[in-house]
Amino acid sequence: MAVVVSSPYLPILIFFACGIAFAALSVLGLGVVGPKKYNSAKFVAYECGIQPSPRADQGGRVPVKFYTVAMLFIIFDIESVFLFPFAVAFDSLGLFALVEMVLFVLTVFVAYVYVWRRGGLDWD
Amino acid sequence: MSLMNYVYLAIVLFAIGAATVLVRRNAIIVFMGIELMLNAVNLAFVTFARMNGSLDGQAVALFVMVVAAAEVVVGLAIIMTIHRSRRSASVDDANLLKL
Amino acid sequence: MSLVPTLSALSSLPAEAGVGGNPVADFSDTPLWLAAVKAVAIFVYLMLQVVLVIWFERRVIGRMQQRPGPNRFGPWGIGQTLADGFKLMWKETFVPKGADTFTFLLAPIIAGAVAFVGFAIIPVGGTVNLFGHMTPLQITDAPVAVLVVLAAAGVGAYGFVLAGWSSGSTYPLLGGLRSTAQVVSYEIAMGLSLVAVFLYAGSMSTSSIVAAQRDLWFVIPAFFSFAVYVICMVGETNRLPFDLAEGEGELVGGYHTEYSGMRFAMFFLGEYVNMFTVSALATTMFLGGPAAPPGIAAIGGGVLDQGWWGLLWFTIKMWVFMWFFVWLRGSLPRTRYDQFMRFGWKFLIPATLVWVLAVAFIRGAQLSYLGENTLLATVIVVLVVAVGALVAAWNWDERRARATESEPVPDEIDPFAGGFPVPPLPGQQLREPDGGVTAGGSGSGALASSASSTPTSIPALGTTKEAHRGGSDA
Amino acid sequence: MSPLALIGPPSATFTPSEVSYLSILPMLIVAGAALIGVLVEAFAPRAARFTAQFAVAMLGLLAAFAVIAMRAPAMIGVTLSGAVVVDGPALVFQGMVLLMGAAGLALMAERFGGRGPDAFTPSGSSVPGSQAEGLAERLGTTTEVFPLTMFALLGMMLFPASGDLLTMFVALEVLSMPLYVLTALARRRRLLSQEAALKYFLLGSFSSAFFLFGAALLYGYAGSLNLGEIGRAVGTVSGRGGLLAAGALLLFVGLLFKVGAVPFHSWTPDVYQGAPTPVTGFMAACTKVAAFGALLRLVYVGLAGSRWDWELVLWIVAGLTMVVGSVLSVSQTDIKRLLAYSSVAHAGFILVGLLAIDRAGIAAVTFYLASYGFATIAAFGIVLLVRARGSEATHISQWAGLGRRAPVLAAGMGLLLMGFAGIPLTSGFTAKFAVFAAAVAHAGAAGVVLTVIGVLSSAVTAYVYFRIVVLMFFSEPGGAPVDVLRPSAGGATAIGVGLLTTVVLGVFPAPLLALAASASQFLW
Repeated sequence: MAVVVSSPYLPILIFFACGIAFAALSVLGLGVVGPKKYNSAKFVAYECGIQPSPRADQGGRVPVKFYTVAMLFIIFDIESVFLFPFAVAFDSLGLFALVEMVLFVLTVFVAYVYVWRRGGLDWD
Repeated sequence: MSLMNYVYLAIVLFAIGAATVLVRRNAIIVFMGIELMLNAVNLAFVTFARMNGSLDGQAVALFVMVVAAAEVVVGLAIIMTIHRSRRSASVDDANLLKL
Repeated sequence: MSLVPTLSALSSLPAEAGVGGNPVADFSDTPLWLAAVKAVAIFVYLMLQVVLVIWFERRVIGRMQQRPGPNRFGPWGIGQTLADGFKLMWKETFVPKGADTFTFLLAPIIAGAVAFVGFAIIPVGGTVNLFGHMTPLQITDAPVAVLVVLAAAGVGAYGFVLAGWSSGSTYPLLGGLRSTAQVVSYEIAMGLSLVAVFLYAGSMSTSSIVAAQRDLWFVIPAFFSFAVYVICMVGETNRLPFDLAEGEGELVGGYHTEYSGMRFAMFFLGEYVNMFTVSALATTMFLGGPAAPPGIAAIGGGVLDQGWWGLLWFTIKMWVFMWFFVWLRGSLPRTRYDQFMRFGWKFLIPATLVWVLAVAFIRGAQLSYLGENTLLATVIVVLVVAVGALVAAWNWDERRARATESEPVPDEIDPFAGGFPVPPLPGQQLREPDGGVTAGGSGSGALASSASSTPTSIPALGTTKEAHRGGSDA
Repeated sequence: MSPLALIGPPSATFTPSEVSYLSILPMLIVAGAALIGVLVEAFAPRAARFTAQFAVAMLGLLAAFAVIAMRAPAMIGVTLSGAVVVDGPALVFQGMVLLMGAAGLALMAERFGGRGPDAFTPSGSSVPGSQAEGLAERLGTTTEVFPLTMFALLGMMLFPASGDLLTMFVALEVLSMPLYVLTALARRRRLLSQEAALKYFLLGSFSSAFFLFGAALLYGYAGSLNLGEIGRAVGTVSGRGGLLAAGALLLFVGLLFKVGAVPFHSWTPDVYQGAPTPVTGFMAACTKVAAFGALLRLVYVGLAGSRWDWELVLWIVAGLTMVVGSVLSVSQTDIKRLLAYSSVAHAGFILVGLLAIDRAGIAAVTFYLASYGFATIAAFGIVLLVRARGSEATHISQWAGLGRRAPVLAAGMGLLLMGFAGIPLTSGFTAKFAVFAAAVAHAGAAGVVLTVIGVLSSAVTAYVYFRIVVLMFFSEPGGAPVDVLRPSAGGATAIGVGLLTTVVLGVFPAPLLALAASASQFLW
């Protein structure tokens, strides 16, 4: 009998390999098919001629708002990491786990309210 | 293919992380080294959970991930304030407090 | 469909979908080579649909704007996408001077390849006989299948930020950061909205969720999650009205400004494949996946519901979502970035969290955590949730009303108050510009001084030039 | 065995762990106060924010201490299925952490007439001297300090009461992270403070990674995270001895770092000097109490059986800590740095007490921590009051002739320094005597050697302290004018309590010794 699929994640790998093969072939392989006419203007960054202000490659000045959003994302992502197993196993968990999860969500909500009031969520 | 090989891999990763922390100068790279060490410990926990047949190790791995995330938030905030007030995140420059 | 069965179905949802969350679809009779064949088949199925949807979108948008849309290449212009593809292939591709070459090339690969992964766990049809093996029309299923999709969406954000950062210039950098912040913010709401589905299905594996929806699609009990998910779907794939990253008016090309040829095509393709993946997940989670619509499923004892028929229903449902995407693009203007982020953070996330708690209590009532009489407990909890929602909506509306009517509309305005001539609202009188006549004052002052005495006449062109020169001398 | 079998269906009926709410009531009160503090910070109007925060924090701490003081015997017990063990030592340590936390909080709340806490900057993340900082200064009170301290105290209360290594690690992180942030919030010399926070953070998380790896190895060895089970498995499990020794040593790395023992003490002087002074006092006292509580529980419950593996290493560490702590404090010119090195030396003395693996050792360590904790908070409180041109006068030369200008303050500082030195009739002497007696009685030859090293190094520290006393009383005041601020009621009580304990525990130590001895029985 042929090898039965041992782990459920192997086909995902095969499917992902198809995707990567297709993407890599077109980006690297077909990328060289096009014509090659050198022209210095082409290689200048797209800035309508002016020098790009924050030199992005030397770590240009990035507004701090993106850092705050990244941190808030981490906090709420962690919250959903705990909500998923709770939701899946909800049938066998009793009222105790329900109350515990409500307290957990309320604690994170306190942090959320604090960030909201201190203006962490406002975009200028 | 005994499971101890995973533990040896975890030890090697832990050593690499510790070396990164001790050798590198940029605070963010040092911080990445610490994260690598925490992930190595995660691997060790999950391997021991598998060897003992209990699920405690995986619960601990979940907690370690949460703690690592909280550490990222606090750590990057401190490294950012240092970077903004000194224009450099290098750990060597932080030498005002001396023996 | 009378109300009573729905209500009773609502109060005793089948929880035997998959004991302990393990997948229902059995892959025991699926050798590895068959799994590979299925993978390639679904890959081709997806690629064909992408080519079709690009043409479909341009045609439909054209028709919506009273123009024919592409109709040159092939009947009704159906070959247009192939023509675009070949054109892009033969365009010159280069790496700009300031770019970091390795990441510059890696970003499109990530954007293109990771968009596919989400489709691997989607049940596309029922169990069929392929080359003598009874196997479900699904590449694979795992106890935590939906997490694979969320993880792939997370890694997809890397494609944007690496493209933006590695292009070496300002527009892509800001475009990349903006689109990543957008994708990241709406990913939380998407993750939380799926929690309600897991609560009802009791499992994360897609086949169990589809099995759990056999007699009631989750779009009814988890309607709010469905609404939030659809909004996040549009936000996640950077589609209009939320395509703020590559909005032409704002950031030129956004993160893929510096890309050309097949690399640009990869981002373009990644976006459309992502559209298919998120709508496939929506179909699986909320519309019963390959299950036939209730009416048709009842014909002939469900004969139209097994095997290959599932593929038809699944494709139809997915294309309903595609139509919705195109319809949105044809009709809605682009939102402002801060409005969009504020809506994501200040409404979607708290509302979804409250909704998850509400669903948890409703499910708790059904599983007799809140007392033996489950039907009564469910009704009470649903009523409490409904009243809470109404009060919140009323309070929010109240605050908005108070906010807008607070500034009274002045009945008389000075047209030059802001320095530029402002036309009066209907019913408003104009009055003498109180800026006074000052020679050689600030720019607006100079403009006012050159205006003739009657306030309402617009200064003649000649005098403006003279004022302009006057302004520049001051 | 395919991975699916391991996950398998969760047990049909999930049995929630039994929780005896009375045992964890103090921690719940402190956690509640911290959360309310966050809400107050978000919603209270700026004018009323300071008083509201101070009231919420103080009430929380005193209510928690009241519960412990009144209902201690009924709280004894293992709860949360082994995760939290509230027994004699845990209650005593929690009580000490609460009292010292209240004293530290009183010092942090010192306003010296300003609108917000004087020692803390209103906007921590702004660039020093920038326009944003000026704007925040004008806006006035930001009092995140109080909820941060309450969260740190929550971690410190859980640390000595944690029954398994996971709870201990979570408590270690909950206690450390607010301290990293607090260290970065000094109002004056902000570059030093930010740098101290960076060092404390990087080294702190580095050492907690070691702690975690040790926990992983012990889990591998004993098959369970519970300290009791590890203790039982120490003798029985054979074949994986290597894991036990390595795990134990790595665990000690994490905890010894927190305590500031020698090979891991490099952060202590920098952080104590850079951090705002009240935070330094709070850290020096409460963190040491919590860390020694956890170290005691780990040594006595978990690893007592395998003493031969790690005992020698701890002896060497204790000796080195005492020697390095005292010798390096001789050449210090900054008062906060000097107190930092003296705190390293004191950690060495406490380690000696800990190494007498016996109930007497626990009692001695408890007594020493009580006397040292209150005294060090009072010492840093006094350092807070001495000002030159607005900022703290920490250079030794600026303290010259202080006896003439502020006799009461100088006398208080003198008394505290004598307490640190261990002069008879002060709490330091009885503490050192108890610790050395326990070491000699129960730690055999090593105990005697350590006691000799201990006496010699405390002689060296005595010289350092007397030099300061001489400087304060018998030398001419230096050039720059030094003025002394009047502390508010809270600050004065905090310093008064420190002075009181130094005297009372020196003259009349019997009741606390008896309490420490009676409450030194660990529960499994």
